[in-house]
Amino acid sequence: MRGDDKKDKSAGYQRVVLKNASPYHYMKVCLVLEDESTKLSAVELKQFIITGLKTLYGEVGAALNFDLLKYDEDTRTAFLRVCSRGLVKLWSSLTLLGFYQNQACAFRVLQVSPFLLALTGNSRELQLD
Amino acid sequence: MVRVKSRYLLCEVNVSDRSLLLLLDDRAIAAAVKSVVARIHGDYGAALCSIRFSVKYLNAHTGIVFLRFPKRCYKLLWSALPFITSVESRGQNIPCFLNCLHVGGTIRTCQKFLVRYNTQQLHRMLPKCKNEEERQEVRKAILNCSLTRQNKETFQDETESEEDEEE
Amino acid sequence: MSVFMDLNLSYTTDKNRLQSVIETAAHLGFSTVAINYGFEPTAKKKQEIPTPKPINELIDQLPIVQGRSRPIRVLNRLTVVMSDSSHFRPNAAEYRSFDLLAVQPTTEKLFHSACMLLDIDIICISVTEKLPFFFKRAPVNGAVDRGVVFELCYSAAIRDSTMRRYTIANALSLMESCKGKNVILSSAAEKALELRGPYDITNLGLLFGLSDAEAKEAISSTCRSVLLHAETRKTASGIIYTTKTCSDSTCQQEAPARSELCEAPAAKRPHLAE
Amino acid sequence: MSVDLDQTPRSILVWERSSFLDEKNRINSEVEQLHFNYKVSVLLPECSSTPPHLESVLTSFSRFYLVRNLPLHKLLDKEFLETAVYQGSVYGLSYRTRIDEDNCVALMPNGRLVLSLDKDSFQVLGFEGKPSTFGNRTKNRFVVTIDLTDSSMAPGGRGYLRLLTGLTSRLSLQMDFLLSHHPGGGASLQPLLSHCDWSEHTPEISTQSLTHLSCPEPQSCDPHSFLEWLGAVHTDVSSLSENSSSNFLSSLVCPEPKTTLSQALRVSICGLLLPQDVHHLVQELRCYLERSRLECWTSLTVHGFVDSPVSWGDREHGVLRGGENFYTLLMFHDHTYHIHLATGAHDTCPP
Repeated sequence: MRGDDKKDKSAGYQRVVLKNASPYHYMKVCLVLEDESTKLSAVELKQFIITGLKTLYGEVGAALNFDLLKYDEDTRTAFLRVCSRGLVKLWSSLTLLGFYQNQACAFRVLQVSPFLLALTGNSRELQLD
Repeated sequence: MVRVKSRYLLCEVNVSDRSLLLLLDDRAIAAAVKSVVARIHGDYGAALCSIRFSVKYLNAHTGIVFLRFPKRCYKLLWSALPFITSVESRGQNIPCFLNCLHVGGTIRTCQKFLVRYNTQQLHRMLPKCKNEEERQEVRKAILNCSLTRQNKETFQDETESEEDEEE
Repeated sequence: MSVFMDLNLSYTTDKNRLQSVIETAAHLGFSTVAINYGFEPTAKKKQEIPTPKPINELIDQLPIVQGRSRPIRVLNRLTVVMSDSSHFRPNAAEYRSFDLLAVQPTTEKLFHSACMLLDIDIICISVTEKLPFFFKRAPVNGAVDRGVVFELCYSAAIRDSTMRRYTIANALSLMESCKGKNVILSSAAEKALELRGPYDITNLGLLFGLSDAEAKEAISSTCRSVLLHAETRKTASGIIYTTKTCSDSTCQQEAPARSELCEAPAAKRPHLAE
Repeated sequence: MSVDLDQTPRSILVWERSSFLDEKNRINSEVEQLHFNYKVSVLLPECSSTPPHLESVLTSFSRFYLVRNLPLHKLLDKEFLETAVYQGSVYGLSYRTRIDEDNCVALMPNGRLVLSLDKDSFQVLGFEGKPSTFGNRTKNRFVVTIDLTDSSMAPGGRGYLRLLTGLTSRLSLQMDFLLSHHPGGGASLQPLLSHCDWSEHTPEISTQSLTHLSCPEPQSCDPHSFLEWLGAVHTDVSSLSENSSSNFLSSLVCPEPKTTLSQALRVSICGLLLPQDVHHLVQELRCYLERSRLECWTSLTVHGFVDSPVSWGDREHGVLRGGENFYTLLMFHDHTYHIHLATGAHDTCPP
C-alpha cells in the first residue's frame, strides 16, 4: 500500500505518498457512569475494555492488542491506541459495553484518527463564547 | 433470482475410540460448533453462526460431517473449529477433534471429494489387509467407487448426501 | 448527508428521564429525535391508541445540539406491534396526530403486507427474538420502492448478550435482502446511557453488514427520506398540503423544509399505491 | 456487503524532504494553500522559555471576528466586496456547522465562495454546482463554487443577481461566521461587521515546558513513528518517558535510536489563523534555528479546520469519521526540512 510518487535524489528532494499505511489508529474516549463518584483506575479500565472485547469477539477479541496511552481518572477520559485492523472491533465493543459492575455506563468516543497528532487539534472543540 | 451462497465444510471427527462415534448425532455436533464459536469469537461469532448454519449430514460410522456456513463468514467460523476438544452427546462427553478435509461451494463437490478421499483411504488400507478375503473385499470396494453407482454400504454417506438438495 | 437523527426514543411517563434522554441526544449531536409511543393491541380487550404528549409539555426548553447553534427538533412517532392484520387500522384518526408511523410485524404475512400495502413510514425489525420468518426479496424490494424503511434498534444489544446475538443475526439477514438500502439505525433507548453517538453507530453499522457510507446514511440521509415520506403521507402526493390553523411547534427551525416540499424531487415523491 | 471488520477508512500521509535553500521547494505553497488553520503547535527542543522574537510573532497573529447569524447574502454586499474581497484576502468560514451534516460555507482569500450544501438547500438555491466527490452512490451533498472576482459576479452582473435572489428569497441561509482579513484586519471588514452582531477574538496562546523527554532521531525516523511520537508529546502521554514495552497498560515506546532531551518547550496557538502568519512563524523559526548554537531542530504542526469545505487550495474536504487535515514541518539546522501532510478519508491527496 506504499506508493512512491516521485523521487528526485539529485536535488535532495524526495516525496513519498503513504496510503492507508498508518499502523495504528488512536481513539479519545470518555467513560460515563451512572454513579459519577465511582473511581476507576487505569488498570481497571483496561480490564473492563478487555471484558467488553471478550464478550463481543470471544477469546480472539480478548487477545486484541491495544494500548492505554493516557488516562485521566477524574474525567475518565482515555487515549487508546489500537492496530488499524482492530479498530472496528475495539470501537464496536466499546459501543456495546453497557454495564460496569451492575451499573449502567456508556463509552463516549470523542474522536478517532489514524494520527495521534490529529487528536490534539480538533476544531470542533473551538469554543468562542 | 440470486442464489444464497454457502460454503460446505467436509470434516472428519477424530476420536480415540471409534465406537464412541456411534453416539454422535447432528444436534450434538451443532451444539459443539455453536458453543466453540461463541467461546472463540464471542457474541459476534455466535450471531454469525446462527444464520444458515447447519449440520447437513453426519455419518456416525465413518465420522464424516458436512457443515454449512454462509459464504461471507465461513473463514471466521472455520477458524474456531480446531478448538473443539469434545462433543457432549447423549449425556456423555466424547473427547474428539474435527479435521477439516475439504471446503466446497456445493454439497456435490464435497461429495466428489469424499469419494476420492475414501478411495485413497482404501488404497492405503489394502497393503495392511491380513488375509486374502479382506483384500478381495477392499479391491471390490475400490472398483465400486464412483458417483453413479452407490450400492456399497461403505459409501452410504454419498447416497444420503445426494438427497440434500443444493440451494 | 443530512443531519443526524435518532428516530426512536422510547416514551416513558417519567418526565425527568425522558428529558435527560433528549438532552443526551442533543449533546451527542443528534439534530432530530422522535419520541416513540408503543402500541400493542391484543385480541382480548380493546385498547386506546396512545395520544402524543405535546413536546412543550414534556420538556420546557429544547436543548441546543452540540456544536451547533440550533435547538434539537423533537417529533412523535407511533409503533404498532402487529400480530394480526386487524391491528393496523388504516385511516384511523388517532394516527394523524403522530409525525411518524411505524409497525412491527410478527409474522411473514404481516411483514409482506407492511412492505407492500400499509401506508406507513417505518417497519421495525424485531431484535429481541430469533426471527420468526425470513426476509424475502420481493416484499423487501417492494418496501424499498415505496420508500418505506426498515429500522434496527441497537439498545437491546447493549442491555443483554443474547439480544446482542439476535440483533446482529437479524440485521445481517435483513442486509442480505435489502443490500443496505432503506435501513435506519436508531436507539430505542429508555435511558440516557443507552444512547450512543452518531459515529459510534456508524461503526456499529459495520457489524450489521453495512458499509461505511451506508451506515452513515442510515442515521442521516435515510432518516431524512423517512421524514419526507411521512410528510407526503399527510399530503396529496406531496403537492397539496392542508393544515388546520394550529401552530405546529415541532417545525420551528426547519421552516424552509415546508415550502420546499412542493418542489420535492421526483425520487422523494410519495409512492402511494392506492 | 462483507463481514470484513479489518478495513479502516482511507488515510493519506505525504512525506516530503527538501531544503529551504532549494529554489524549487514548495514549502511556501504548501503553507499558503491550507487556508483555514485552527491550531499551530511548535515544539522547541532544548529550550526553556519562549524566545522573545518568537513570542512577538505569536502575539502579532491577526485577530479574527465571529459574526453571529450572518445572512449569507451579506457577503455579496457591494461595499464589502469592494473594501474587503477585491482588496487583499478575506478568510471566512462558517462556524458551528458540520461538513457532514449541515451547510458549510467558506470564503477563500482568492475571492472564491464555496458552499457545501445538502441536497435540499442545493435544489432550493438553484445555482450551478457539482455533486460532492465523496457521496459515492447517493448524491446528497453538492458543492457550489463561485468566483466573486469574476466579471459576471460583479455587483449588478447576471450571475451576481441570480445568486443574490437565490440567497435572499429562496434559500435564506444564516450561520455563524469566522472572518479575518489580510492585511486590512478589522477595518476592511467594517462594512460587513457594522450590520451584524459580532465579537473580536485574539488567537489563544498556550505554553508548556516539558522535561526529560525521550526523543527519536528526527532525520532518520520513519514518518508514521515520528508523527506518533510527536502526537504523544503533544498529548502528554506519560508512558513515553517510562519506556517499558512490557507494561500492561501501554506498549508505546519512543522509536530507536533515541536520545533524551533534558527540556523542551511546547507552544500552541488556537483560533482562525491566517497562512500569512504561519508563514511568518516559519521564517522566525528558521532564524531561531540559525541563532541557536546546537545541532538542533524544531517542529511545527498546523491543523486545518475539520469542517472546512476545502483543505489545500480548493481541493474538496469532507468528514467521514474524522476530518483531519494537518501538516507537520520539521526544520533542521542546515536549512533542510521534512514535511508530513496528512488527510483522512474524505479528502484528496495533499499537494
